[in-house]
Amino acid sequence: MPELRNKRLTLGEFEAVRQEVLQQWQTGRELDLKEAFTYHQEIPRGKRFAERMGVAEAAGEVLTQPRAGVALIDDQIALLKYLEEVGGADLLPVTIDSYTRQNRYREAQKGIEESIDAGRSMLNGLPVVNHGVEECRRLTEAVKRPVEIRHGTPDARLLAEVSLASGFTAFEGGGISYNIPYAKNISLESTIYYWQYVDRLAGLYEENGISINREPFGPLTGTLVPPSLSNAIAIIEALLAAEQGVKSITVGYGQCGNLIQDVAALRSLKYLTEEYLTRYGYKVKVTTVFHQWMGGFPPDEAKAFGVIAWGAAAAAFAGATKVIVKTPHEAFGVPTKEANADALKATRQVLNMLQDQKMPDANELREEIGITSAETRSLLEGVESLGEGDWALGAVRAFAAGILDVPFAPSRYNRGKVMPVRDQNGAVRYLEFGNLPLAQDLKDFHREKISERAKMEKRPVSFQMVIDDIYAIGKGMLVGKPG
Amino acid sequence: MPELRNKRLTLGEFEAVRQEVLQQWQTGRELDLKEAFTYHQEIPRGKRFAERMGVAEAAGEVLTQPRAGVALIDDQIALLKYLEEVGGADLLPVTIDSYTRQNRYREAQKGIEESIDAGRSMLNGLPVVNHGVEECRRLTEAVKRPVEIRHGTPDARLLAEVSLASGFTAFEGGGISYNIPYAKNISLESTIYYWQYVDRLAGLYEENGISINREPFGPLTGTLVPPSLSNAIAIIEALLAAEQGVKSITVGYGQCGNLIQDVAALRSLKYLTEEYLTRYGYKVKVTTVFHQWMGGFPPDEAKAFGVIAWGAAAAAFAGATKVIVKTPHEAFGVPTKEANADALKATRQVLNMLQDQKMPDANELREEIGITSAETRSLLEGVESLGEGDWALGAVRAFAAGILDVPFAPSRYNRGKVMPVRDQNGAVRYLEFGNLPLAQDLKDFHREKISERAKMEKRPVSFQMVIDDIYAIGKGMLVGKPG
Amino acid sequence: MKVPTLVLGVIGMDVHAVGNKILEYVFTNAGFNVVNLGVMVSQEEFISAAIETAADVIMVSSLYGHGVLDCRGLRSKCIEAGIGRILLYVGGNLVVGKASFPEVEKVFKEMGFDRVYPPGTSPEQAIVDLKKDLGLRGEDFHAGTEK
Amino acid sequence: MKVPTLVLGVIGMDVHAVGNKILEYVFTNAGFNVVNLGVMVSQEEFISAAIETAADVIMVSSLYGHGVLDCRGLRSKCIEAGIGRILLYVGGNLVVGKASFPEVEKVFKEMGFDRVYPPGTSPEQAIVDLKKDLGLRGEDFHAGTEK
Ligand code: B12
Ligand code: B12
Repeated sequence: MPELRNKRLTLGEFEAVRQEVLQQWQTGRELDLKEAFTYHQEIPRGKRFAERMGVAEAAGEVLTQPRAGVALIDDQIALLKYLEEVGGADLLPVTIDSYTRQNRYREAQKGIEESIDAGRSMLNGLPVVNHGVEECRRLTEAVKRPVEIRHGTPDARLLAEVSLASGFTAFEGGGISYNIPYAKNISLESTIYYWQYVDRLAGLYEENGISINREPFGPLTGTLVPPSLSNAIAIIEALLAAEQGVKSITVGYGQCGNLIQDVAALRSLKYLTEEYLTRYGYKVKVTTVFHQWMGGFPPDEAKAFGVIAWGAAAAAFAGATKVIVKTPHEAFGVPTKEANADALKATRQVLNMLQDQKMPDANELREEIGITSAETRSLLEGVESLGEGDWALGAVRAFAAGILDVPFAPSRYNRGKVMPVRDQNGAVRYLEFGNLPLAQDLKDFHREKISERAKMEKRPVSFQMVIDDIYAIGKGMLVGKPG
Repeated sequence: MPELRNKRLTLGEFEAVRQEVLQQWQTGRELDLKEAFTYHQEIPRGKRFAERMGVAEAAGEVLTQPRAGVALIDDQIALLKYLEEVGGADLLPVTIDSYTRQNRYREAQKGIEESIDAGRSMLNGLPVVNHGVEECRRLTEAVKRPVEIRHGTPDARLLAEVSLASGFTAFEGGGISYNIPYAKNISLESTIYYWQYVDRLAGLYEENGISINREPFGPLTGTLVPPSLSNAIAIIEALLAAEQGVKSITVGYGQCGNLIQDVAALRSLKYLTEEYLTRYGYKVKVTTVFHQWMGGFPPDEAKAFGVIAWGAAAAAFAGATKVIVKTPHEAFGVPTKEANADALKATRQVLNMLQDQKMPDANELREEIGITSAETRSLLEGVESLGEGDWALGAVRAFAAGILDVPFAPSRYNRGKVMPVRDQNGAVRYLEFGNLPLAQDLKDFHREKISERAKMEKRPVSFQMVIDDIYAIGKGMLVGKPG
Repeated sequence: MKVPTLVLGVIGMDVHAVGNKILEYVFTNAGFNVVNLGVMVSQEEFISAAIETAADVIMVSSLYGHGVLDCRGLRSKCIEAGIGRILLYVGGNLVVGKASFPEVEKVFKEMGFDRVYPPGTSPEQAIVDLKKDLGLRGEDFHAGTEK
Repeated sequence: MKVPTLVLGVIGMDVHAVGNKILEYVFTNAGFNVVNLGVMVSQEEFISAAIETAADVIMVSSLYGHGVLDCRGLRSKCIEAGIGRILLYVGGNLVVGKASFPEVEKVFKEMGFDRVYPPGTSPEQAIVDLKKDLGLRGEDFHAGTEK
């Protein structure tokens, strides 16, 4: 691996790596970029992800997108057809299984076989690499809406090659957001490098007139991640992608649950992403995605509907371009198609009822936008200066130094010193700052908010309070109350 | 019937009428007020409605209450136990069947018999009068939470007698709100007179140390009723009840769907009710109820969950003391106990997640509160002056003159000249004012709002737009779009 | 060609007025002669209005769940009154609770109704059926449904 | 009395770290000696950690749905490694999709697990079972679950 730099890969560098990547599994050998570009020309406009997002953004629509992945192609086709027809999903997903995510194509193959034998999916997603381009094109051709690959793959280079060649027009992930929450032992240096390849690949499509939508994974560990942290990471990944030639980026945010914080976070994310991209001279179409609550869900399906509908309301008020929809089966397992469609319909109902309503402009909202933005800027400045102006280097060094630090992440390249907790109103605040480079007044703000809660609950702030918060939504609350 | 006046009935007047009322059905003959007062002393405090509402109000809780009624007592007991245990309902209802509502006790009796034969409820509610005190006490004793009688009965005198004697501690309705939307041929003069009796009865309990909660029916026809209209009527009924000695009143409002309007309406309702009661020297504990959307529902159950959850969110932001919960079966028929419990759970989840969140204080909200309040005051002034200071007379004359006029009401004592329609943001506005005594600037406000929408939709304002709005929520929207 | 006359109303003790107002508006707009009795209409009122106006169809709404109890015997009363062959349509939320519609339809067909509609049926559906049952063709019957 | 040792980890390619961190905290607070291997733990790692620390129990988490594929053979590997009688607990979202728990339990019991827990089981439940299976009584085992 060459030394990491936030610089567009040359065609030579790209081609050299590509030869290796395509060897990783037999389906890679058949890939032909030129042929893929030609293939993409034939994709109807309504099925191109970037285009659909742009139209929605202009019209002020909020699009719905489920998660969905099963082991076999025909089952996946049936599933997606159901979700677009019955569920009315505006955008479709292919969720990738966990073996593919770790490049364990052999285990994925075993999963395919066991699924055929068992007559039901034994994998938690579709192993796209194993199925290969021809089979996957059958899928993208069978549905009416744009389809995105959603996964969690630290090294997604071969997956990206197979996916884009198959006619998928959007690809989730990034070198940080698909490492820190999704891996244990892989260095950030490697994953950022792998994702430069993915972004460069998308950039090549772009240069050949085919816009590929790229989406950094906003929610990270999905569990009480303070907005400024996930926003800073999303912005860095947007900058890294833009450098490789990506032109359509959807930055994401996972619902925390307090409406003002959620609206503030998404608005701040949008304008700071645009600001930073512009500052570095990138011309990119930025849209946003709001994830319904990504942490532990209530096992009761009716209660889960409550969480889902409230997520839809927050997405509408935040003005997201799309919302990723959870399901009433969330606490148990991969949902049935019916549960998935039901969640899409409940979400659509709320989005429609709110489509002509705005979050009133209030001081509290402006204040929260101000604070989230100030924090995000501080984090980004920390990264920039550590990287001596290079965002790739900066990101690697920032995680090593704890200047970026994601709560509850499994990666050993993450310090794990930052600890979040909810304040009295349910907004997620920093309880432990670790090494985050936040100014004293910002830190004081968080401490004050948290001590208000401690006072109200008549108990000291402790890890027990954090645990209570982690369990809270699953137990029907937002803030984890004592006792 | 003596001449109608808003004056407390004397004991003599009350007693004279009582003798007649108790004769209307055999179960009335066994009633003994003194015995009933003694019986009420034994009711545990946690099961007293007024008390529970007071506790909730003080603690800032939002309580949940379903609707539920079946023909037979044992089935009703099982239903209510399920709703409190599985659904977690804080407050329980007994919904009365439609024959009892029209004092057709003989048809109700037939309904009971047919239900026994059919093995399922052939009535849309519990015929409390037919079952009588002894049976109904079995019911109130079997459950753990306070129980209210919910109905729609223009002449509810016998029903009130049987209900209160049975240990029910709250009674919905009023001389206007249980006539105009619920009857066709009964004069307002009679129903206000009937309800003076009901309120006097509650007053007598109150004077004997037993607080009975009374609840004017806020939503009226449940269909696009502009807030100032329903609020004015609720306040008049509160004044009428207070005159008869009622001390615990819950004023109600049916969700319109625009969050700002809904929050504004409920807040305005609360403070104007208190203001008017105080102005006339009544000491009353005022609490509020927010009804989840009362108009036509989507047939799809998942979409219905969306409507329900959004209603819960609006109730939480409005700061209601309780919320009346719809069900996913709403569009079809009386719900199963499971559907009812599911709606309660979804509602509770949203209420809890919002319990520590407030609607931010914004100009738009203050403006809407200002407008709703100004309109309500204008209507009330109109009624007061027509009645020459007497609210009972004023109400009768106001409806005759169209100074009060409820959209879509079946009563021929209602002019039916007022027509509502949604504005561009989904707030319900006056399209036709009929004879409502609103100042020009208020009228202009509505006209402007509506013409904004017409412009956006590129079509003239017409009854078709109103029809589109009536169908809208059922079709998954809030504002009825053309085409 | 004579404009067909429809007698409209909500039967029994039922006060649901909103759908009834819409039906009146839409059927009138579609060119029918509509006699709307409003809510809380008894079987007798339906029949005498139908006789008085020489109506072609009686359109009964029942929303509140007591449809079976309220509609029973309407056809035989029509026969007794000498309008035994009048078309009887019924719609709304005909029974208590969420029920399987084919069963509900069967019950009402056995009671003598010609057309039975599930909850939330749009008036346009009824117009299509009316034209079929009354033998109306576009040319004869000028008002469209779109007016 | 010797403090019992638990080896904790999330098996296979599974990275769900949140529950694992809570289990470590709660079991430690309850007085157990906890050896937490974190996420993405292979069968071999579980077994060598158990041997190294002379553990009493191996507590496997699997959240992501591949539990059956990942856990198969763990008991026989334990036997081969000479710790055949070690207690094996497993919990999480063990299979893909919402499944009937008794069936899932049966599958894992047949694989040689002593205790199998449904989604969302609270750690306190496991502590009760641990005390039973390890023959601990309040007096012997001072740390409570409430600390
Ligand atoms: C947060 C989350 C994530 C985060 C995880 C971040 C991180 N690194 O930790 C992110 C977003 C990264 C993620 C990724 C994925 N996830 Co995930 N995730 C969740 C979610 C929402 C909450 C998990 C959680 O943290 N809960 C809170 C903790 C406290 O509870 P817990 O994990 O259940 O653990 C407790 C108990 O189960 C119990 N317990 C656990 N193990 C054991 C063992 C024993 C012996 C005992 C006694 C008790 C016990 O005690 C714990 C503490 O109380 C769950 C759904 C849910 N539960 O609501 C899905 C869920 C677990 N994820 C799922 C899936 C499929 C995935 C993905 C494959 C992506 C996808 N296809 O959507 C990837 C997996 C990547 C990988 N290789 O593992 C599925 C699993 C499906 C199934 N089993 O059928 C779930 C159930 C969601 C769903 N319904 O589809 N996920
Ligand atoms: C608004 C409403 C009320 C308002 C009515 C105000 C008024 N006076 O009009 C109020 C709040 C007062 C009310 C009261 C009651 N209601 Co109500 N109400 C509703 C609600 C929410 C909407 C009805 C409505 O206006 N829809 C909009 C219009 C446009 O649609 P529609 O009425 O369905 O009519 C259309 C079609 O059905 C069709 N149609 C109707 N008739 C016919 C006939 C023919 C021939 C054809 C072709 C078509 C057709 O065309 C119409 C126009 O598009 C419905 C549930 C729902 N649908 O979501 C419950 C509902 C009808 N009510 C119900 C009940 C039980 C009652 C009460 C008894 C109270 C209670 N127990 O909760 C009382 C009844 C009092 C009485 N004596 O009638 C039940 C009926 C239960 C059942 N059948 O099992 C329902 C279904 C709610 C429920 N799920 O419990 N209600």
